[in-house]
Amino acid sequence: MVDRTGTPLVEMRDVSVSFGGIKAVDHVTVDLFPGEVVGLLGHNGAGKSTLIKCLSGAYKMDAGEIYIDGELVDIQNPRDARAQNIETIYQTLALADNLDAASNLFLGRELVTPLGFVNDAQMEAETRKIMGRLNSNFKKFKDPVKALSGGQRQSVAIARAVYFNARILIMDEPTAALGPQETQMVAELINQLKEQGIGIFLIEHDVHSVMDLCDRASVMKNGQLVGTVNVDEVTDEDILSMIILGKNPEAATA
Amino acid sequence: MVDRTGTPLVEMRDVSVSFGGIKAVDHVTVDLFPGEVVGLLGHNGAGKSTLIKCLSGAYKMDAGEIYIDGELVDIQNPRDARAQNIETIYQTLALADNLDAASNLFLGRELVTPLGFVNDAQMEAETRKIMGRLNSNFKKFKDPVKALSGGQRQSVAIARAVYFNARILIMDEPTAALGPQETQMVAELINQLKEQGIGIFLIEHDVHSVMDLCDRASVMKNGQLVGTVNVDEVTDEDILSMIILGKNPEAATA
Amino acid sequence: MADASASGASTGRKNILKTLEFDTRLLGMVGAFILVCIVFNILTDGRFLTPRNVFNLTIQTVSVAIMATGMVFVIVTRQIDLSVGSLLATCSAIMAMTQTQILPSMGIDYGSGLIAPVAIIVGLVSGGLIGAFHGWLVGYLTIPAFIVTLGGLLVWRNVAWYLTNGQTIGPLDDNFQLLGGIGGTMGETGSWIFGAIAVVAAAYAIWQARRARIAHEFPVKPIWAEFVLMALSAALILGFIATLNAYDVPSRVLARSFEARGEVMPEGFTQGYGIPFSVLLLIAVAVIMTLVARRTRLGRYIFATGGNPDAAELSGINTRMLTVKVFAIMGVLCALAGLVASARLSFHSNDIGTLDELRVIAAAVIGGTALAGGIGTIYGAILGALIMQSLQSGMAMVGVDAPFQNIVVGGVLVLAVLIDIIYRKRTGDA
Amino acid sequence: MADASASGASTGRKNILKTLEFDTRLLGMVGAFILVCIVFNILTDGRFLTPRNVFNLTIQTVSVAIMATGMVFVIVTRQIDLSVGSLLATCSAIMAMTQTQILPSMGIDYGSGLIAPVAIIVGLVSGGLIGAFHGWLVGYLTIPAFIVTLGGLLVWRNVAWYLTNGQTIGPLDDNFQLLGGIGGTMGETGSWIFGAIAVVAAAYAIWQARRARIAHEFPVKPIWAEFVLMALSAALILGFIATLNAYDVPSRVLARSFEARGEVMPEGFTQGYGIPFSVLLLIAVAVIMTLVARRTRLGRYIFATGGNPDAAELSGINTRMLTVKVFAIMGVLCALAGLVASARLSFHSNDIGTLDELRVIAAAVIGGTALAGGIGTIYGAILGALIMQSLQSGMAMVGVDAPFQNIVVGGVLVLAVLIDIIYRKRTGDA
Amino acid sequence: QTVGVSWSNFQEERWKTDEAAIVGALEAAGAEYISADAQSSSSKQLSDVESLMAQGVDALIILAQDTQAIIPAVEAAANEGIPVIAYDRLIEDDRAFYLTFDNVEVGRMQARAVLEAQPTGNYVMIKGSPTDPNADFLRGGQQEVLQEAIDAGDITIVGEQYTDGWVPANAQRNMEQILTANDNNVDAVVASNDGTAGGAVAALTAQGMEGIPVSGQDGDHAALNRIARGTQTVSVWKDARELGKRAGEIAVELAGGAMMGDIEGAEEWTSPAGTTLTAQFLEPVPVTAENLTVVVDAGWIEQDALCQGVTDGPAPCN
Ligand SMILES: Nc1ncnc2c1ncn2[C@@H]1O[C@H](COP(=O)(O)OP(=O)(O)OP(=O)(O)O)[C@@H](O)[C@H]1O
Ligand SMILES: Nc1ncnc2c1ncn2[C@@H]1O[C@H](COP(=O)(O)OP(=O)(O)OP(=O)(O)O)[C@@H](O)[C@H]1O
Ligand SMILES: O[C@@H]1[C@@H](O)[C@H](O)OC[C@H]1O
Ligand SMILES: [Mg+2]
Ligand SMILES: [Mg+2]
Repeated sequence: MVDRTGTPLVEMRDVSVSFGGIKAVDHVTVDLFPGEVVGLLGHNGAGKSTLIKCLSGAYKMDAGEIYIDGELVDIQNPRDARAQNIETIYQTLALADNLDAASNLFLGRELVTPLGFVNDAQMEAETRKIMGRLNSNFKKFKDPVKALSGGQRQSVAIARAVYFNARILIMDEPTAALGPQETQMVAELINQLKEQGIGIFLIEHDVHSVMDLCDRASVMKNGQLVGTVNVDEVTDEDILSMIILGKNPEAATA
Repeated sequence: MVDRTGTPLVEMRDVSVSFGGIKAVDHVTVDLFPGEVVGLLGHNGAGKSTLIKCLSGAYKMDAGEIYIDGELVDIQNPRDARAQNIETIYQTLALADNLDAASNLFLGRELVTPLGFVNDAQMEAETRKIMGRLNSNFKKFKDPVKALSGGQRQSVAIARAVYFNARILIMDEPTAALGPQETQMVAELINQLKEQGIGIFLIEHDVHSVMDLCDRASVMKNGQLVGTVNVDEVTDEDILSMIILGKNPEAATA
Repeated sequence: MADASASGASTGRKNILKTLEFDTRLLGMVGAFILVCIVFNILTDGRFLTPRNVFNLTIQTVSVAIMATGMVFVIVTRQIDLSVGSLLATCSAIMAMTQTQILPSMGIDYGSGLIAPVAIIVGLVSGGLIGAFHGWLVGYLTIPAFIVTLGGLLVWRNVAWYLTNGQTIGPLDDNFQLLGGIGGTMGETGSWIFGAIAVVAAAYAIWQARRARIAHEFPVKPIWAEFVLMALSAALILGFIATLNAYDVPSRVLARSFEARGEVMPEGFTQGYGIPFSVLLLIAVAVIMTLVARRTRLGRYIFATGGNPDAAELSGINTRMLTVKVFAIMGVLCALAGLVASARLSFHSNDIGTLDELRVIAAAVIGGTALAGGIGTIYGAILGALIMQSLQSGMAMVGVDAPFQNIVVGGVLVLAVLIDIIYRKRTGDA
Repeated sequence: MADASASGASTGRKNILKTLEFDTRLLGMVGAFILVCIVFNILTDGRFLTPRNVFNLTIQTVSVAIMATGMVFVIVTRQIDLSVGSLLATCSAIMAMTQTQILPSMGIDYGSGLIAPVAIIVGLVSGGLIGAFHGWLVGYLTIPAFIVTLGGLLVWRNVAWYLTNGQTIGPLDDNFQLLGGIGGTMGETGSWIFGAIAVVAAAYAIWQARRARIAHEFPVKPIWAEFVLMALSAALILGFIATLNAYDVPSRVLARSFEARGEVMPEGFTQGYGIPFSVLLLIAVAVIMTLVARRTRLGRYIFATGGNPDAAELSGINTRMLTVKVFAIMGVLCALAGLVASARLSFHSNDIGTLDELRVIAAAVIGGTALAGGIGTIYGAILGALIMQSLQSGMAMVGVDAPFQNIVVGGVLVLAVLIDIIYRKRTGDA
Repeated sequence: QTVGVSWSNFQEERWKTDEAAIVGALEAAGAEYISADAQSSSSKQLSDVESLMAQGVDALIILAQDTQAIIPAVEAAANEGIPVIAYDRLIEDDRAFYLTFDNVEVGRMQARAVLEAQPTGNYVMIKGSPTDPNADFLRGGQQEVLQEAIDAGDITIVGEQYTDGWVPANAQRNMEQILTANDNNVDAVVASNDGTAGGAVAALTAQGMEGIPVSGQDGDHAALNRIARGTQTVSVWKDARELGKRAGEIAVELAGGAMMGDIEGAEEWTSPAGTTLTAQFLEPVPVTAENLTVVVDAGWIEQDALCQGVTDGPAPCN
């Protein structure tokens, strides 16, 4: 069981974001404790990606605050988020198509030789190691990622987020394009990271996976938070009805 | 039960495709009968997308033949495929980001007024109808699809493929980004189309969905065909082991 | 984009614009343009905004503006055309040679009514063919457009030189010269009639659009908004015509034309120019190109290809053929621009169109066309051409040192675009 | 891309190249270049490929090639710089004024050894600052680079005019002129020493790369392949130097230098030029820029930004600051190019660098830099500059009319790129 | 009174001097000066003239980019009764007053000076911009003088190139290639102005051939310095101050209502194309080592600038 007595690792309070007058995220509050996996669920366009992009620095909030370890932080851009040890797997993957897997994995944090030159050989070696844990069929280390299959690209994006020792990990539908075996490997990875005390926001449509992997689940509908539940206190159907009907099973709000 | 006594609707024989010397698809043969859903499975990078892109005209085969209704056809480009009534939902969605949903849906087949001008109002009306069947939350008819969420974009791509009365439908991971309700609606749609006698190639990683929706399943590994099975003659585990180990359950080859 | 620009603050003023469903994207640019005009007007003691100078500005803008509309298509499909100035020269040379050498040598003499139309047709066809050839090299042989049209820039400028043996050719046929600007205008009455027709057409278009929306049960804006829109467009059209009509033909020219008819000019007689035919041509080009862009398949495919070339190809669009068409249109427009430019000079000169490629591309880009493709409007490009021209002509009126004029033009150009960008960021129209 | 180009047929020849892990992308371009050279050599009765003309070609190429390397970075990040020719003029004017007016007025007299270095540093700093300013306008104010640098094109050309009051400035300082080309060369011995160092360095680099791969247990190519590569690069380097050394200093020049030393030239005495300092400068720029592109974070970020600007930004790269850096590098290189160009002329003239923007962009594009961003190589751009220059110089040697020259240059340009494209399609290196 | 000047471009060194002289003359007469730079485009020049007219000028001075394409501008001016002066370059319209140094004559002077210094041998012709009609006028004048020697077989033209945009760097490259193609067997260079001469001399210097006869025109300071150093033979000096001053004066007179024929020094002149104009021609002066002092005496250049780096040169640098 996750210990939720201390200060939360992350708290997003009353966050709102709108695009051209339409509220994509509407006064949403979520939190995350160390070693916890919080699932974010909701219909398509509910505002999940927009919400977490505020935490990762990709969007600026119109209103709301973000606390990390109880301290108010100001995240203006992805560099600020990285400085807070936040890593993100974006739904769009955000890979530079013309670079190879290793260059993408280390983008912005290249390993360098003592002379300050990038150390491609070492980066490739590290990439081979981590990819071995995620996708054993992966061989295409020399090709630009444009030449990879959808799932292979996703593996690269996952590897990039987990390689650096983040404290907070955001995963936006990380297994959408993965095969069954690869999905399994990611699930194992999530459990390992959890044990290391890392906090994870996991956006995921598959309710089974959410029940398996998450400690709590926050459900959004039309930009608003429907509610947050402890997954072991609710059933699949409860969560489904939260997603579809936007109805909160009164019994079990976390 | 699908009637598989006549000539198949589609037969891809001995297809090979290689990229820079590496075989992405290696002498693969698959077929599809009217009213049938054939699942294509395999690990990431197995060659599924590459295989079906030969049928949709996006890639040219290095070797192999395609028969439609028993006749050898020559598909050189996407226009040839459309002429054969083949519609495709690409894994990458293939949307023009700067156009709105209606323009994307009708791209290449715009509705026109008697004077030959594009009839935007009517196209929008039709789009509203079909989107109502796929994604009831969808409201963003005026925005360029760039401003849509991942799942909303996928809904548009699906709508585009099913709106025009195809005889052959190729769906490359159509529900990867969809929420549970939207996924359910697509499943229902597939069953309806099936009843209308349309043949569907469905690429899908979720073995449960494959068992639910498909009549047969063809599994690929490293570019080669592992085998094709009738889904009601095998178990989930059989298929999983075909995917992961590349082992054909001898009992049940279709 | 990781654009952190989601400002939802909507002011009251913006809401009125919203209700009118105004295309607010170019308001910043229009604002910058108005600012430029006002500043110049002050600097020139009110001489910048006289009917005369407005008239000058419009005819000076025509040639570049015509090409800029075609450049929008080229850039929207993610291509570029550096050869427009040279192609203009070749088409102009062809038209000039046709009317001064070829037709006369075939027995069609100087002064014949056939000369202008034949020369124009020959020019347009040549422009279209050369453009299509560029398009074929780009679309089918997949040579980058930059290279193809850079080659074209070198080749066609010098083909023009050879066609005319390096000589200035002219004077050109009188009818041909009618399209040059001040030499051919509609007169006051003609211009008012044209204005009335335009006002009715605009009102009808607005009404039709409303009816179509109602027919499909889409939301429509309040009826007063429609009327405000109609009134606004009528005011713009008629104001423009009134200005052009207010520019009087110089009395010597009038006196001469009375003399030619053997009459004597009545004391105090004046007559306004009205709309020049070349401006009429530009209006026609603008309307047709806008229709193509917005209401035809071709236009839809151009934008789709610019947005995502792969998606367009996968949607069954023949993007190669599309490239040929886009460059062919560009070629025809270069020929039209060459017609206007040489008619205005009343000669074909060797250097005609020099550096126009930069002006034309700049006009499109100032008008909001994105070099990355997929975005652009015809009226924006025309507005861009107008801004460039106003800067250049205005500076010539202010009377500072010539090299300094260029420095200011360069600086203000950047500033005008910056104003537009800031405006769009504010309103979130980015 | 819906590119239907998956031809897997691999011939024997190609396999050897594969084994050598040759960068085959530019072989088509090299082939086109060799073809151009051979044709000109025939047309000029063997004069084109003499050491003398090879020497000419290299020094004629330097100025544009230096800027082209910077333009690769600019274009790779999806920007464009139209101001390079004007910026070159401003930097050249600044350097000329510094050495002929400012320094002498500060008491540092004509002939002082300080003049050249100070003037050069002032020029480089100015170029860097102006470039950085462009970059700031593009990166931070988000004005399209096309507009910013079009403004720059107008502004800086005329700023240069003002700086020199419209006058030709010169003759320039003697040491400064050493970088102009033929006036400053390394001599035969110096060149051989340089060549030897280069050969050793190349061999060392190849060996180091192999060791790194072995250290990480990656597959390596057979040892004979490494030696073949080393031998090839040695042959290229030494061949080039032998050619430059084979161009003898004209006896008049030698006789004069003996005279100056109060000696008499021995009968039959000859002396080769060797590598000009300007070419040495280009080599240094090429090596440094290649290192930056391939082995530094800056280079990695430039390519990442070009491949996917959003991804780069999301990866924590400060893409705005990156834009400033890229334009600042471009500015410094313009100053270097201005140094070479004015030193070569031995004076600063008003129109120095006119139209260089086109040449520089063309060199980069011919060399395989994609205007869509993300792709490009430094050596490709230099090769592109060399091809352009060979065409122009070759035509001037053949002695045809300037207009016809331009037609041929335009046509061959397109053809050369076509050959390259066909070659790459064949080998599937697309 | 306001006088508008439309310049074709500003890149050659001389125009700065022309402008100063015009401004000086106008100031002296109490008139105002406004101007525009057509950046070598005849279309822009037409627009420029229209702008100047809209500004209310009383007289126009036009340095025409194109002799004919500028006619509509003259026409428009005539319609408003505004006098036009064709400055330095011909305008084929009898309503314009033609004030110039005779360009064909300039070409003749260039060739004459070179021919005198080098009566036999291999000649190279470095021409002006292919789009500037003056380039061909100059070339025509040069040919007139050289024709006899060519017919007699005394001289041979071994290379001839236009110089795109009069740009010295282009002239330099062309000269290098011609030298290479002829194995340096070149004895004299007829270059059409001082900028191109500078390019040619740079190419010659590289081959140790500086000192062979080279011509130019405009009296650019750098060129006069070359004459002092002995690397250029002649610069046909068109005293731009004189031309500019006259232009300013005539403009004020015409604006004041004077008839073109009444202008002092005006004459009837028929162009090669057959247009009869009122014209005034100023005398160009070929400046060579022999008469180098004239430019200093005239205050055109400081002796320091003229003699920079020269010791033991011709007067006044000795
Ligand atoms: N355009 C391309 N260029 C080079 N290699 C490619 C290209 N497209 C695909 N490949 C390679 O071909 C192989 C098959 O890719 P494909 O996309 O068909 O896989 P897939 O089975 O669809 O995988 P996924 O489940 O991840 O979508 C992969 O190894 C991939 O890297
Ligand atoms: N850049 C943008 N500009 C305008 N609207 C946007 C933009 N990004 C997202 N939206 C809108 O905001 C809403 C929320 O989008 P978001 O991507 O957060 O949804 P989501 O919950 O992640 O959906 P999915 O499950 O489909 O990924 C949607 O209606 C979408 O259309
Ligand atoms: O004086 C010259 C002028 O006559 C010519 O037209 O342009 C070049 C100048 O050097
Ligand atoms: Mg999302
Ligand atoms: Mg796939």
